[in-house]
Amino acid sequence: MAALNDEQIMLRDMAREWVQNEAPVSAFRKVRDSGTKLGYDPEAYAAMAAMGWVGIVIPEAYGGSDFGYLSLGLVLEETGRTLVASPLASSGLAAASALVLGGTESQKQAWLSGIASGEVVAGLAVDEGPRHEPTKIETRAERSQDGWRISGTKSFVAEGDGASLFIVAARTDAGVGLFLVPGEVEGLTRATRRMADSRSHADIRLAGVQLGEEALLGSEDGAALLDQVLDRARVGTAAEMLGMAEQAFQTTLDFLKSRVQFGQTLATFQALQHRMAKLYTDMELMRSVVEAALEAVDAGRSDLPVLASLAKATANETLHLMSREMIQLHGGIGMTDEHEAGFYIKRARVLENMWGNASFHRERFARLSGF
Amino acid sequence: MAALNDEQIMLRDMAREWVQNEAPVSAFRKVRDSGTKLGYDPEAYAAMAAMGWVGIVIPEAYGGSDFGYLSLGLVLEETGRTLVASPLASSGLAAASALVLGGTESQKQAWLSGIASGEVVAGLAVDEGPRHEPTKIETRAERSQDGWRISGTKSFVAEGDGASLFIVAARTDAGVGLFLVPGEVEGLTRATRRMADSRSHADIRLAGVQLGEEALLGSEDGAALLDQVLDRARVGTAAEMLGMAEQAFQTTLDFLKSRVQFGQTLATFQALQHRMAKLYTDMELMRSVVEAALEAVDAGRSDLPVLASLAKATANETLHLMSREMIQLHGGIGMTDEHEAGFYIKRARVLENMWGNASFHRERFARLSGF
Amino acid sequence: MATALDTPTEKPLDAFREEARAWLETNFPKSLEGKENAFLSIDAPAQTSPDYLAWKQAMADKGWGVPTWPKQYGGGSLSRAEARMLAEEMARIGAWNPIGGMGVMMFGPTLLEYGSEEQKQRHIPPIARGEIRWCQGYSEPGAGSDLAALQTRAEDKGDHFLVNGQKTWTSGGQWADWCFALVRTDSTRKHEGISFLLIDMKSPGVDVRPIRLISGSSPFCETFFTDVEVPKENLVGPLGGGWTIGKRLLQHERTNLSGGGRLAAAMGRSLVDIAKHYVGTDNEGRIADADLRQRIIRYEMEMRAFTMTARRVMEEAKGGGVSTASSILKNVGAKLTQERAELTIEIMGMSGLGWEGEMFSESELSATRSWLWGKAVTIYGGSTEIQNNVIAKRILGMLDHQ
Amino acid sequence: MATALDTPTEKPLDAFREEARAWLETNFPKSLEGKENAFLSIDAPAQTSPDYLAWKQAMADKGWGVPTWPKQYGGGSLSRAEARMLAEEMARIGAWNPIGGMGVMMFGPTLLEYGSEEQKQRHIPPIARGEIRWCQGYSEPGAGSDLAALQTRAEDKGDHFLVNGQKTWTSGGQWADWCFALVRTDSTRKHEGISFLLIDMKSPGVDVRPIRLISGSSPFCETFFTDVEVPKENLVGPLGGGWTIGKRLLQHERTNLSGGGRLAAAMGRSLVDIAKHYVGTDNEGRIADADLRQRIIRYEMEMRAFTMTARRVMEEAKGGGVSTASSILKNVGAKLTQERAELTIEIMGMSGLGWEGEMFSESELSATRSWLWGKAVTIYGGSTEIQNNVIAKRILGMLDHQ
Repeated sequence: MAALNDEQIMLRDMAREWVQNEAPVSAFRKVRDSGTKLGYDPEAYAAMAAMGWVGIVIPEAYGGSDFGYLSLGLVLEETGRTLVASPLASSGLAAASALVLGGTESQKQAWLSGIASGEVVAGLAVDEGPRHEPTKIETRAERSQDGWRISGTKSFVAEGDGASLFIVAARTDAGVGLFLVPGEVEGLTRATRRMADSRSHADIRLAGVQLGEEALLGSEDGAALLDQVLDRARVGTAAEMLGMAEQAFQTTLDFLKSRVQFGQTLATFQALQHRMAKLYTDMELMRSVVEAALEAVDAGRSDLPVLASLAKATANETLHLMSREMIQLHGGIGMTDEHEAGFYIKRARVLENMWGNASFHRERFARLSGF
Repeated sequence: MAALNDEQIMLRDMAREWVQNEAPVSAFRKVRDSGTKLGYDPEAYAAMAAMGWVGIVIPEAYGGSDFGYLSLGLVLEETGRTLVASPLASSGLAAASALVLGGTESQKQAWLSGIASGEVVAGLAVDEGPRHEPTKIETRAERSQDGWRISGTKSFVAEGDGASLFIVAARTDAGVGLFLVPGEVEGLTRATRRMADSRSHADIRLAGVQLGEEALLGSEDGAALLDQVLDRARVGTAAEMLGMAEQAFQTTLDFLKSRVQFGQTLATFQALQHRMAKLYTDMELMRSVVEAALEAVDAGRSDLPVLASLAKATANETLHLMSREMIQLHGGIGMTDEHEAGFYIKRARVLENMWGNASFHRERFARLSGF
Repeated sequence: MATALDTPTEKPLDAFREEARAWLETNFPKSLEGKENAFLSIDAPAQTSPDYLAWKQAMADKGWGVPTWPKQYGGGSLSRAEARMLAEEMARIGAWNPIGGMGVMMFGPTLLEYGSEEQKQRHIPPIARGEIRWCQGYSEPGAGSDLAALQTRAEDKGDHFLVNGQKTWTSGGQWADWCFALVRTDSTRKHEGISFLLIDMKSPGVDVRPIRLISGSSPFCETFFTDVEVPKENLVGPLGGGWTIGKRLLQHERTNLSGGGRLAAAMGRSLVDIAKHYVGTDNEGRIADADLRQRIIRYEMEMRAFTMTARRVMEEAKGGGVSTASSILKNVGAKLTQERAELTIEIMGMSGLGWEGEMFSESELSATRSWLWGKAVTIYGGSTEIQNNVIAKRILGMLDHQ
Repeated sequence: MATALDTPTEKPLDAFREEARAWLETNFPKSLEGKENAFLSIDAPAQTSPDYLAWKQAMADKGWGVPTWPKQYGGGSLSRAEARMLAEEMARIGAWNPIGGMGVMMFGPTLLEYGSEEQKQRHIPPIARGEIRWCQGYSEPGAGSDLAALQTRAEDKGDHFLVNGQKTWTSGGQWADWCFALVRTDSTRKHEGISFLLIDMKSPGVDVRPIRLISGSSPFCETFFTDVEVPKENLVGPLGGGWTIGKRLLQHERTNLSGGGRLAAAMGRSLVDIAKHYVGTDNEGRIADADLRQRIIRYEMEMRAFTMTARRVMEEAKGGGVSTASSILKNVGAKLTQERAELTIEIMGMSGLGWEGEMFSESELSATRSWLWGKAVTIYGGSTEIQNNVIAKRILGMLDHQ
């Protein structure tokens, strides 16, 4: 555990308590079984916003607390444990980061306090296919007389069904820029993708969407801004995955300690002990890289890209293995929908894909490291 | 075990018996401790030749038995078990294959019976650096009035110290050709490489070596012949590695059954049982691919290149792991020179490099398979 | 990619091969070409198309659904060599065996070995004709891998047994006509207290509840037995002899399951093709993602090694029967099935995680479901861990008493 | 490659840092820059160059060889923060600590905790000055990982113990002055029958035979004790209390060994540089062998994760002492050490398997030897298997009594 200050410890404890009491895995099951397209329980999200979690990386001037990314990571870790379904990562982390990093005063004023309060749900719309490829953006943003005209399709946008604001990456004459696109603007249509994790994902079609000058976030050549935003999203996702892996491990460990086979609890079988020891070791390493990346964001370190790729690649590998072992070590019961193991593996694979899979980040790590 | 005919079963049983009685690991230790540059015991090799092993792939007309590659593989597997030090693979397999496949009648007559009888020891000289790169040949063979003039340096030639004939790959105007270069010809010098496996390896320097017309084996554009020879060498090496892996496994299994720790034999610890089960499984797969490749040579299958790369890559991976586990599972005793575990891992790494490491063969497998 | 050793080398067309070829050409409906559902017998209710029914009828009349079983029980009485030729000829034209399921794969061979003449005459022919579906009553909630800890009781009531208890993981229980079950007839002894009993699923007191899996499907059930009366004639083998028979049946299961990896490979496009489609290739024709490509190479190599091993084991076990290598094949086949499924959804990216709806192609949705369903293959039929125990103890002799 | 979190962020130069910097500049001989032998204390006899001796003398006088030990026993009495600054300043100029070995790493801290005042006064100062070398008398031929099965007897003879038995894996036994040993003083009880004894290696009856390793070197010995008389004052802690003390010492060992991976990385060139040299790069600057490159990437990533974890554990264990994470660090560090060595020789190809002679460069020969020697790191100091038992049982509580 990184060295936390008192406020961070309080925040984490509060998050842990709320999650365990108010949003256990059964809460996620309820959301799923309700069949909602929204993918989360608005009341729960309102409660999270009321506790200040959605504004953690937003400056106080715009209704946030400016507690930093390590703090937000602590909360995401806790909500990850029980698979809390909410737009916290999309809206409170990814989209908020884009506005904080690239927004003008008036853009910040227009959107940030709504995001912090939970009234605005924002989503980051970058990819245009099933794989994360931020260099392959074909959506066009063309200057029109009174602003911008945007055309293209964004795929698998998280919270795409419920978001009232999209941060859209589009190609400009100068490179790639980020644009603020309200969810209800004319020419924007959504197509829901019902996915294995039962959360909201949608393709967003922009058919010549007409926006004003103030839609552009940062400069027309915003590739650097996009990178910064993506790295924050990656690190936040890794924090959520850390919580998931830890809970998956704990649930499995508890099961092994309680299940009796051949007159022994499973926990006493040495082959299983060594597998659990290996998983536990992997998770210690995972925690280190995730916390280091979160701290790197707060410290403004210039090597954040390397650390973010290290964190996301490691999180992917570890949660991948952990989610497989969770099912295998539970045996038959883990195969049933009645058990939660399936929830973890389904969500795990979605997050593994989000903002770059392990191959993507290993390649990026190596290139950034000069080999 | 592949379906063997009666002669093959007899051959294998004879090899097994001779190896266990006449050439156990202690015989290799004796060769090593003698400090010989030759790297093997000439008397033992003479015995092997007398039993007909060196002529197994050589036609009867030239003093061999023409029993085929599966048969030779069976012998190499048995000699691999106890690390028998001999030029069988270099001379009786690699070099003999080159002559059988590419030689003219007079070339065969000149050399093959000597190889079969063990009087001639031949080596295949292809690589020019520490990695196997048969496409990177810079040794030049130029036409001179009365034949060929060859210049260049070959590295890490197995049996390079004792060989009386080298099959040398050299660049011609038409491509790459193979040349028969007697060991004692003028302009040829040898520099011993003392390596971890205590066998003979040497760099061979050819300083304008002058040879007659009859030195060329096959055509001046002999890349296809070279490939065929190399694939045979690869498959034979894989067979030797199969034997090594099996003996390493057996020795380790016997140790685990005899060693008592915490009042139990190590063999009863489940974590070790599962590791041994995994190794045993790996070795069953290894046996299948090695035998399939040997049979493919005998059957003249056109997909031999794919099967040879599959066999060598698999042999590399499996023996690599097995040789590590042999030391680890033996604990301290396996770290001592007194024990044989060190012999296996040292020889394993040399053979892993010989005729292409796992990376080389995985890449080749994929390219040949069209991806 | 060529399948090398998988393709039989050309053989002389002997008389039987000619007969088989001609018969198949006449009887196999072209409309069914390649339409086999690999998980047919447990994953879904029976097919009912006219072509399917006609094909099944033809195969049943010929006895070729169970080609090596004796003719007197409705089999084909073919030699193993002939059966293989038949399989080759079927594969050649995309034909497939419409008669399968647990009755054919597991229960039939076991009953042929241990059943009374009367039992064989009654139960084997309907299996051979594909008329009766059997399910397996082995696992119980409290006894997972430790099968012998089972608690379902069968009390001796003179002319019948009275069965009470609960089974779980009854594959296809909701569609099955009969159940072969391990029941406890003596609670004082663990293994020797177990008997092998045949239970009519339509008997009063049998209640079946499908179990929903993480893949969304429900191929298994919980089966409850409440005061179910089972005639004494339905006991196979001696009272208390069920463990031996039950284990033998599991060996048949394992031998069949070990084909899993191969099965997976046979289903749908090759991984390489999927990768080329979703990821693309570089200017040298290599799959563009180098990291992914390395893992595909390893998968393809191991798959080849597995196929070769399965063939080798089959050839070595000449005289028929069950090889000791079945545990190895089960583990490797199961691992490869899962590996392939994980690679497939990874290659497809977010598209490989679709659950339903028209935003995903059929093959994408099926990739998701197969991936999840495939998590079972290292658990059922003796988990990977149990097989490793078997390898270590039975094959390698890593026991305490040395 | 930048080492990111390994490089300390800039801190204000406080008084101590300035003092250390100035002192080091005056006292550290430039000729010794970077010449540290990581395995110095056990792998070879002591160095004897004048510069080395002067440097050692200076450090001994200052007490900085054991910076956090109390001044009264020859240490530096530095705080942990100061000791860290000192280490940083040394690293900055390529300086290194000439005082090390088992006395510093393991025995000293243990004696400081469990020794009598008299024992500390006698034994700690020579360790602090690097004058006395200690070796470890723990392992025995019949007791590998099961240390408590040890048989070397120490009989109570009134004013002395009479020691008989055989130890093995005595690190640096041939160069050691003293041995700290676990001996059996009561054969009726397993753990409670063990005592912790200090034995002068020059005592009559002590016989040492170097063990030749697969790497060709002999850093360990077999040590035979035949009627060796050991004064009673050399017993540390109570009679029969040796197991507790011995285990504590092993924790120190593990904590030190866990730095192994880091150590390996500090030795010689980076893997990436070696690969670029031997394998070359493609036109995008990537290591040319794609398969190898993927494995180097994974190694580099895990190495970074390991370094970060070691740092995190150190920071969390604020108050000093031994962390429960030591088993984890030991295992990962050892694995990475071996991984790096295997990758190194793979990259070098045949050149990475040289044994001797001028056909190989120094760094190639050293790669071979380090690779082989490195096979020990997952065995000694509590094997990987033992550490996994410790993690499962002590940290995860996977015990029977739940």
